[in-house]
Amino acid sequence: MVHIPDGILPASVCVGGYAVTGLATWYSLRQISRQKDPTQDIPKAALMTAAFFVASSVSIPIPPASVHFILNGLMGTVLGYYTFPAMLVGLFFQAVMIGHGGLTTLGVNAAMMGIPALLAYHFFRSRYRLFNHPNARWAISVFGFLAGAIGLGLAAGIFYVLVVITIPSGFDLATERAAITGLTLAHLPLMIIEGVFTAMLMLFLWRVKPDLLERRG
Amino acid sequence: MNYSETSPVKAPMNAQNNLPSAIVTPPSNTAIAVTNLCFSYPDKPEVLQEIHLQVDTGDRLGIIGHNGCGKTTLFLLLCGVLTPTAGTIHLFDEPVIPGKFRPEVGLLFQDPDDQLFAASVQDDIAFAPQNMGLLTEEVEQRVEQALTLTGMESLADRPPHHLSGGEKQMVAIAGLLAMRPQIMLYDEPTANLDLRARRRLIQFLQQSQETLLVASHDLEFILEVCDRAILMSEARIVATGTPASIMGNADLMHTYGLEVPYSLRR
Amino acid sequence: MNYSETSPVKAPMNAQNNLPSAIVTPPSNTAIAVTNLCFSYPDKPEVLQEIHLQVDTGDRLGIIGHNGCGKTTLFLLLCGVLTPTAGTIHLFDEPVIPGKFRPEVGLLFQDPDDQLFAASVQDDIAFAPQNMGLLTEEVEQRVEQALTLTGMESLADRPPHHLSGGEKQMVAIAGLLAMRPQIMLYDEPTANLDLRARRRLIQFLQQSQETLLVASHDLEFILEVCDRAILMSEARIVATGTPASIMGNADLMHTYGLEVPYSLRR
Amino acid sequence: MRMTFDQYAHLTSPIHRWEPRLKLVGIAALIFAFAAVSDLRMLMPMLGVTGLLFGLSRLPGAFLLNRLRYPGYFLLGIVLVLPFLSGQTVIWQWGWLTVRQEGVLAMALVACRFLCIMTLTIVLLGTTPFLTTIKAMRSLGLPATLTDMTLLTYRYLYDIAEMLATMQQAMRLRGFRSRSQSKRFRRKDLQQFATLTGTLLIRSYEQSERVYKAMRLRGYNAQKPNLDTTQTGRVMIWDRFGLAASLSTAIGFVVLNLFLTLTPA
Repeated sequence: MVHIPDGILPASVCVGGYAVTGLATWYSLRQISRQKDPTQDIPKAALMTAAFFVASSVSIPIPPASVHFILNGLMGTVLGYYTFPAMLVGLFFQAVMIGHGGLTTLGVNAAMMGIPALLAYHFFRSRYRLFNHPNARWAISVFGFLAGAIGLGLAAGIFYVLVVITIPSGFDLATERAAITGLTLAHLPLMIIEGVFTAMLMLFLWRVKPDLLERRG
Repeated sequence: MNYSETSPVKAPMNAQNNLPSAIVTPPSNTAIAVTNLCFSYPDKPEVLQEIHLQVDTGDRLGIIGHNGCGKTTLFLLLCGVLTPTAGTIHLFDEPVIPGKFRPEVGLLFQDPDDQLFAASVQDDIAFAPQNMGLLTEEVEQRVEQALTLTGMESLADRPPHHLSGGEKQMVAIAGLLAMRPQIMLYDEPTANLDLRARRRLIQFLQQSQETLLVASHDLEFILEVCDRAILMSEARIVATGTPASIMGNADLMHTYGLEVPYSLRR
Repeated sequence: MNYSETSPVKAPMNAQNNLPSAIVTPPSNTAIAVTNLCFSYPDKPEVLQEIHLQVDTGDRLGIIGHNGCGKTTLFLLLCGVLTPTAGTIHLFDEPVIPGKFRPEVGLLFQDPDDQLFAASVQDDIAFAPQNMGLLTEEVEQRVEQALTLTGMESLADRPPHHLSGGEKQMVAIAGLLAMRPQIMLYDEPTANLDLRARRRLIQFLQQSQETLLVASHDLEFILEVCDRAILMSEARIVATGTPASIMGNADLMHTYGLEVPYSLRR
Repeated sequence: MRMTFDQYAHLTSPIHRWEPRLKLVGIAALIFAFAAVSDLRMLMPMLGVTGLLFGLSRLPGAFLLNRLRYPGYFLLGIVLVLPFLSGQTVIWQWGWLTVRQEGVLAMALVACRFLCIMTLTIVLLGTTPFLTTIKAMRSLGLPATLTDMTLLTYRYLYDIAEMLATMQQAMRLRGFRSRSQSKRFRRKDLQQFATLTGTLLIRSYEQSERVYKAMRLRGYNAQKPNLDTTQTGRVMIWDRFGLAASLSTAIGFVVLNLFLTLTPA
């Protein structure tokens, strides 16, 4: 869910998406090449991309339905500057292997997932500035929850803005705005579940492998 | 409780039973009865062909053969992960239904990392009892018992991920024992152990009560642990007997590309 | 080209040299010279303590000891992945600089999946020669030669993912051989092999030309492949000698929790 | 998860023989030109060009249908409301159910664009071994960091998927309820999925550290990261002709579409 397929968006939006993603990726790669050893994190980012791809394919039964988590909040937290390159690569494989998204919408989808991911990352790190005990259990839980919920909520919001505004329709602006708000709010339960799941995951990672969450200074 | 005609039963122990034996299902001591079992993936050569196997309660059966001879597939069929293309499998006279959870059989994977994922050793061991719907006290009791049996008490609060290879394996075993299985399947249990952990595992298995099936390339290990062995090659069972009689038979071993273990050489 | 005083040199072969030997660095046949090597992670107990080791060109050295005795750490130090906390390491009289690529040493990892990272077998083998900046023809020639040496010609176009465990390992070896290393380090090479693949590896190693270091729990394997052995325990080298003299010494082996291999028992 | 898309890359057809870099540029140009189509009168030519290329590629029709099915359902889920909600011209009414012309046309436009772009994507990726496609992208200027990440992700995707499958199997063998069996949501279940996912991430992370070591020990470095062994084939006259034809078709579509939208019928 939350992948825009081919054919829906007009070419200008697709090109715009590539422009945003291209710029973000270019900036990320430039930051990466400034590191002491820029190759060091390539295998890490690549395998984590694969792992996130695989993890998001797990269908989790929440009766009566089942959900897939998009985990972009966690992905931003774990990958930092590699988030955009990782989104590009991961979404490329999702598009060509299982038909989630598409080649023309790759740029749009990467921006739609990547920007909230980076915001979630900065948000999760902001607890270092805000608290004396940023790694207390409750701090990780609360901020993990919010990072996950923000990641999904923003992505869903962008998704509906793009789809509702660009699909040729006879609606007026007010109707469209109402539709976007309504559809995004309909994601509240999903945001809560994604947040809870992300918080659980972060607590687990913090306990077993803290490097994953805090290696950048 | 259907009772397969083809599964041979040794000495049904229904002496205490006064009814005519023809109309009651005789309680048997057959732990595993496999009849005419075949398995293959679509459009691939057979992985298992016409396997007949009977394992009695308390038997310790070693399975030897090269990678790809079908050992792991046999284990996955026995615990209902895979569906046979033909043939039947009964555990304690009850047919194995693919996908159905049978706590009486435990499978130890080759890589313990594949079966450890909780945040602490005791959470991991509690996983199966909790899924079985047991009460909290019962779960705790089983966890404690499994920790004692495997000698892992001191590690109860640690994340399994931080343990050494040998410790991980004992925790994985503990996680299975908490189901109180009657049959344990061990897939290459010594592959990643050093000599000390291997020796500990041998002593542990020699004292364990379950019916054991052990697939291993470590022939000396099978000689020490098992009282029966089968040799598999290209999807079939090609020899059955005591471990020493099979592994000591130089002609047989060479025919199937194996080597007589040093302890049996003169 | 500093020449460590403490590394003993056997018969420097500079006969063709006319200059007074005091002012030239004598070419030596010492492949590895390790002096007073120590290693530990911050705030952790020592992983290696005061290791002295000299390995001559063409030697085949087996390293035995339990998991955690420091074998893998020693290998990682020898190829410059880790930085020693004290001591020096020279390969062919040239000090090992951590992080610097030395194509003359190849390390075989325990799990071949960790070192088959390219998308096809031949891309994988070509990886090192390309990084060494060789010309395309030279790269192709090395790939071909490595494939022939390991008998993997028929798999050149396959993705590593689909190979069997034994094949993966031979491809990983081929990827190292393409660097033309003079020293090969093997970390637990038989752990995941069946008997047939293990035998093939033994035959391969018996014919290989490089200086070998083999860390393994498979004592029989070391007996067949190596001509020298060291026994490590708790960060130190506790015994050196021929494999048979060390492994045949029941007192020594028992002291360090090991077992005399069957082939050496009477 | 079915994860192959280049199993027919070894057939022979004019598209298969097309030099990979030129094919990539040519078909990508068409794909973006099709994304720009907004006039209904362009749909038939678009379908025609797509059909022609798919026919030339000799890929099996069943393969195409199979790959279109899942994203097709997803797309329908998004656009199926259009005929009922969008537009003023009612063309059919039955009780409260109305079908409106503008909505139907909008749906047709989106569905056709989707069909054509997906089909061309499949033609592009299905007629070239995936590695060759990546190498072609690299020699067209894809940054080395992205190339290496793509190749490594591809290499380990299958391994990690297998790792997950094995762990899930181990969980089921210890009584974890499969999807069909669970009726009630338990917090504990979510917790267990979280530790499963976390373990998967940690194992992948640790493997990446070992992979990096192995790469460094075979000379991988910052100066010239190269997991790809770029050896592009020779460009023949027919390759250039194909590129010229597809580029001019793409430009033709964009120009004609612009012309048609500016001069309404």
